[in-house]
Order: sequence, then structure tokens, then C-alpha cells
Amino acid sequence: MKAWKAASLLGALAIAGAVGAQSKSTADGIAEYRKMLEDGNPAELFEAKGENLWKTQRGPKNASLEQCDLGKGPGVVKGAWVELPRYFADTKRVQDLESRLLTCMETLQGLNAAEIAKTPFGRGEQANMEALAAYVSAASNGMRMNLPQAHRDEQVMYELGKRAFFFRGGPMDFSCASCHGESGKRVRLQDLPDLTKNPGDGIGFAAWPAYRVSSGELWSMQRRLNDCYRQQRFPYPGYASDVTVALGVYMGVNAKGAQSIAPAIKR
Amino acid sequence: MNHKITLTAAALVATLVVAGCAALQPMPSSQELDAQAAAMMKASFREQGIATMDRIEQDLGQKACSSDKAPSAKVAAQIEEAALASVKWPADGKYLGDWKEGEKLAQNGRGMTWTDKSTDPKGNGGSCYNCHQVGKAELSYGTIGPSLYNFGKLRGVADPADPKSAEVVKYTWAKLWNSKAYAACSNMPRFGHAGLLNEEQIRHLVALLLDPKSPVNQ
Amino acid sequence: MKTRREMLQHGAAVATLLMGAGLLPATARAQATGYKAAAFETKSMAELMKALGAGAPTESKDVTITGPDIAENGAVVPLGAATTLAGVKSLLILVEKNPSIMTSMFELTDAVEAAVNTRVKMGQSSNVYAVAMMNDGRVLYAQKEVKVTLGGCGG
Amino acid sequence: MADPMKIRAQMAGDKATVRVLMAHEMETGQRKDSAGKAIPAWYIQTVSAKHNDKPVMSAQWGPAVAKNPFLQFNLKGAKAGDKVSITWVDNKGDTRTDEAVVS
Repeated sequence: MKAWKAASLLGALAIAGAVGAQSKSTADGIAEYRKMLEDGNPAELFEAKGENLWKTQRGPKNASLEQCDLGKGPGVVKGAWVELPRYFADTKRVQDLESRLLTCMETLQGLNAAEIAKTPFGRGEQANMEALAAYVSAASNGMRMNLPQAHRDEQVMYELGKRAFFFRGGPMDFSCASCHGESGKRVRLQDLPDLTKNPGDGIGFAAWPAYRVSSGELWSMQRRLNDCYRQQRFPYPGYASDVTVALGVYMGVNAKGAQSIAPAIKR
Repeated sequence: MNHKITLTAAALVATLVVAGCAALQPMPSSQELDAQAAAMMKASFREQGIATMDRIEQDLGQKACSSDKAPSAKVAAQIEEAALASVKWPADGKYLGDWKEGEKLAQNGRGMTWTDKSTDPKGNGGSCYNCHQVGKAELSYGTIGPSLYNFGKLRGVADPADPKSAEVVKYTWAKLWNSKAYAACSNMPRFGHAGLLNEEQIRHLVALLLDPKSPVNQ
Repeated sequence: MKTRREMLQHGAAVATLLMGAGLLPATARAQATGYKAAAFETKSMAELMKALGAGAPTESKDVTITGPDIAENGAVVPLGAATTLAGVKSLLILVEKNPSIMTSMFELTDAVEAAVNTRVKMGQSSNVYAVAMMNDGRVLYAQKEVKVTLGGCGG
Repeated sequence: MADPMKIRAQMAGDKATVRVLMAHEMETGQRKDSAGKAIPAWYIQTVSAKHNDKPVMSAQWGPAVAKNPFLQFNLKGAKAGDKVSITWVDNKGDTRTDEAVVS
């Protein structure tokens, strides 16, 4: 929470410095608004639901997720989020949190991962995914991003993620870099983190999953990326598809050392 | 018994070889990574509503502006030249519409996403405030592009119909139609060229920027 | 518990709404016991006070409304109502330009401070009010303006 | 069944600050779904608070209270170990009660 306050304050100062006196009061006003919301983040409701889901025996195999290996050994939740996405030897793939949760839900609980990936956001098992993402990320709140890059496939995914980040397309010629390739910019009044480097504690990759005030829902990074691509006017990225995981590796590795404030609260 | 041990040992060796291979395998070359990235884009996306897969087939300009390095001066000039040549000028020679309609378009950031029903520009906005300050009254504006406040005034446009203003009027039209005419890797969409806005809508935006009565020039 | 007077007022308000809008009012839906549905149908401070059977409100320095000057999103706007005066029956949080002016009403006892905070939806920039209904019948209020901005890509 | 509330009650001087988050859609009844059909209103109408089983406050809400509502108030004369309970009832008649201990 402290990190978030410092971050929003820094953001406010950056805006004030960048656009001068006239909009200083606007930036101050927005900073004040964000501060007021910090005191009760509804992400906590999702966190509690996620913890319960983690421990509940569910699915055809009637098992909980307590033996799920998120990269730090079966059942270890604390610290897992700040090291994801990473390479998993059992699936021989680099996986992000959501992709890994799908693996666990399938192997441990016998749920159908492909079905869940196809389910619209916020419904059925997807609503459960969001709660689980809130729970897992909350266990690393305050820790620093530290994605492994030792495995060759992790390095390859970083390179692919970088290429995806700069890939321009669609009727508006947008890439991720159009909005997130430079520091000190904003869209409307929202500060845009520069994701080509570490944008700072609790900013960018280190601030998701987050409760989205505008939709009143918890958004995991998968959903965040999905809506970015919607706004980029691209076709639809598959849930936990390679491009989404590669972007996670690129942003996460760039954010090395940034303190995670997930699950955060956002506009 | 012995047989079993041999088998296990063999499996172990196999595992080591596989793992060893993975670890020792060199990183793909930059070209190989480019090819893998292209294949990944194709495999990861699917068509949804009006957002069809041809949207990730890049044209020359999109491709040249898809890395952290700017294209060479030669390629950039080529893109700009082609962009300027692509500009469709108003058939009736009328460049200015209604700035009030222009302001509405500037405020509106909708259109062309997979949740939109049609690609007809009639339902689209210009999204100007997302990236630019435009009129002074709107506090919520982006800073990806430069401020457009006093756009016409700063360029000495007192009467857009005056022949003296013709150059600025045409520049404004062309910038809106195909922004890449003046900057190969501009972050700004090609509103006319890409069919995001129709001629009438672009006229309204030109008026918003150049009409002395528009809040932009107050 | 709904008093007979409140019931009558409720009925009158419904009739007004029916005449005005020609629509089936939301009051036809199921209600929690004692819910002042009529008050939640009013559009102005004057109508609201009438629906609550209260007198004319006066602005007071002893009442405070807390909220941001500018909200990044109208879907969630933190607002608070408080007063330093003793003898408060209830606190109300109002948004002038919402379809219904009253967002919430808090009936207090001596066991709580006369200070509540919640979060409301605002459709557009508007004046917001904190109203303190006193045991002696006085109605005191404070107001401020909250600007609601458009955020994000707007798509 | 509705998801549990999150209640925090913390001593600050001689009073306890109570913060409550409730999981609820707070649907206004004025929105339309993607097919253009009106989404029916669904919102919390009354909230009541008890301190050690004694009613201390009751609120009435309209649909303008934000989704996943937040409520904060201060309890006078509370002490660590006291019980605080919150109950909400929505316009469909659904209800939920949760409690917390003052810390």
C-alpha cells in the first residue's frame, strides 16, 4: 500500500512537471481521487474468494489446488507471482500465472483447460480464475519482480515478446509501443508506464492483477492484455496464447526489481 | 531385476540428453526469432467480429516501424512519399465542415474494435483527446501527441477561406487523411487512408482545428 | 417500519411519477422492509425533502461533504458526510444530476459518530451534497462540485 | 449465495473505525446488455450495523451506490475484542450477515 501511494504521488509530480501549471490542479485532483480509493480495495473480496477456491476440493477429481506447483514447488504460493512467467519442466513450456493455473486445474482437478480458456471473461470458471489470480498475486504483495531468465526458452520468449510489443498493425497502426514505449505520456488523464524498462515500483506489470473501477471486476494480466489488443483494434488474442505469455515475459523481465502492489486498484 | 535397472538407467540418460540439449541449444539468430515471432502472431490471434485476421498482415510502413529502431532515412522517405501520394483530396474542393461536429468526433474514442458492430466510419470517433490537448475546456486529454490548442491561430489562419490559408488547410487535411505523409512512423492513425473516418468527418475535424470560432482557436 | 404518513407520501409520489413519465415506476419492485422507495425516486432536493416529510434545508458550516474535486471514473466516486453537531438523526449523500438525487441515507444512533463514507456512481459532473437531518427537525447541508472525467481510450 | 463481506474494525483512540467491503453487483436497472435488453435492477437496499448485538446504525441505499460497495463509519466507546456485525438486504430479498472482531 505504501508503495502505491508513493507511486501515485510520483505519477502526479511527473504530470505536473510535464504539462505545466494549468493542469497541475487536474493532476492533483486525480492523485487525491486515487488516494481516496486506496483505503478499501474491492480486490480483497476477490482475494478471499480465491483463497477459498485454492483450498476447496473441486472438479471431477475432487481435489484442491494446494498441490499446484506455481514454480516454487507444489503448494508454494508466496513469492510465485513475482517470478512468473517462467519455464516449467513438466509442460516443457514457459507459462504465465493464468496458463499455469489452467494446467493445475486440468491435471489436479480434472477440469477442462481448453473449455475454461474459451469461456468469456468474468463468467463461470473464468470468474474463478480472476479470484485465484488475485489470491496468488496478493501472496507476493510487496515483493520485487524477479523473473528467471536462465532457461533458453525463457530467453527466447523474451525476444519474441519484444517483437510482439513493437508489432504495428490493425486499422490504426498501433503497437503496444505506441502507448507504452516512452516515459511521461498519458492517454486522457491516465499515466502510461514505459514498459520497455522498469517503470518503477507498483507501476505497469507490477500493478496487475488489479480491481478495475470502471468494470467493477478483477482483471488479471490476461484480461488486461486482451483489452489492450481490443483497443489496438487487433484480432482476438487467445487466452494464455503464446503472444500473451511472451509479452508477460518481456514486461516482467524489464520490470526486474519493481515492487509488486498486486492486486492493485485501477480506474 | 537387472533388466529393469538397465531400463531406468537408459531413461535417465535419455532425460539428461534431452535436458542437456535444451540447455546447450544456442539461441536462435535474430532472423530466426523474427520468423518465430511472425508465426506466433498468426497462431495466437483469431478473428472476432469485425476484427479480422488481415489486420495483422502488415504493410510496408507498419513493418518498417515495428521495432525499437527507426527505419533508415531512405525507407522513411519512401513511406512518406507514398503516404502523401495516397491522400484523397475533397472532390468538391470543400475542406471545412462544422467545428461543433468536429469537437464531438474529437471526444469520441469509439470504433473498429471487435466489440463494435460495423466498420462503417459513421459510427467511429476521431479519438483526438486520447492523445492531444484540443479545446481548453476539456481537462481530460492525452499527451502522446502535441497540444493542438490554438492550432490555426499559431499558424496565422484568420480566415480559412482566404487563399493565404490554403497551404495550412491542405496540410491539415493531408495530416488527418494520412499522418505518415509527414512522419513515416507517426503514432497517429491514417484516418482517411485506413477508412476510419469519411470525408465529411475529416472536414469537421479540419474545421475544429482551423475555424477561428472553434474553441481550439480561442 | 413505514409510518402511515410515509405510506401516503409514497403513494402520492408514485402517482406523480406515473403522470410525469407515464411509466411503471421502480417502486413496483419488491422492497426491503421500511425502505423509503419514494425518497429514492425524487430528482431534486425540494422533492426529496417533501418525500421525507422534512422542512426546507439550509446550508451550514457545521456539515461537511468530502469527495474528490475530480473523479477519474464516474463509476466509483468516494463521498463522505459528517457533522460536528450533536443530535443528528440521519445523514444523506446526494448527487444533484443523477437520475435520482439521493444515493444513500444513514440513520444514526449515539453509538456512532456522525461521519460516514461510501462510494457512489455519478453519470456526469455535478454538485454533491451532505445533508444532516437533525432530531429537532432542522435540515442542514453542505455542497461541493465533483468533476467526472472521461478516462482511458474511451472505446 | 453472495460472497462474504470483508470487515475491518480497528481501534483509533477511543473509537473503532469500521471499514466494510461487500460483494454485490449494484445493478441500476438502467443499463442494457449487448442484445439491447434492459438489465434488471439488483442492488442492496438496507444495511445495518450492530456492536456486540446492539443495533448502532442502519442505512438505506439506492442503485447509485457503487458496485462492490464500500462503507466506513466510527463506533464510539468500542474496545478491542468487541464484535461488529453487518447485514445487508437487497431488492431481491437476498441477505448476508458477516462479523468481525475489533482489533
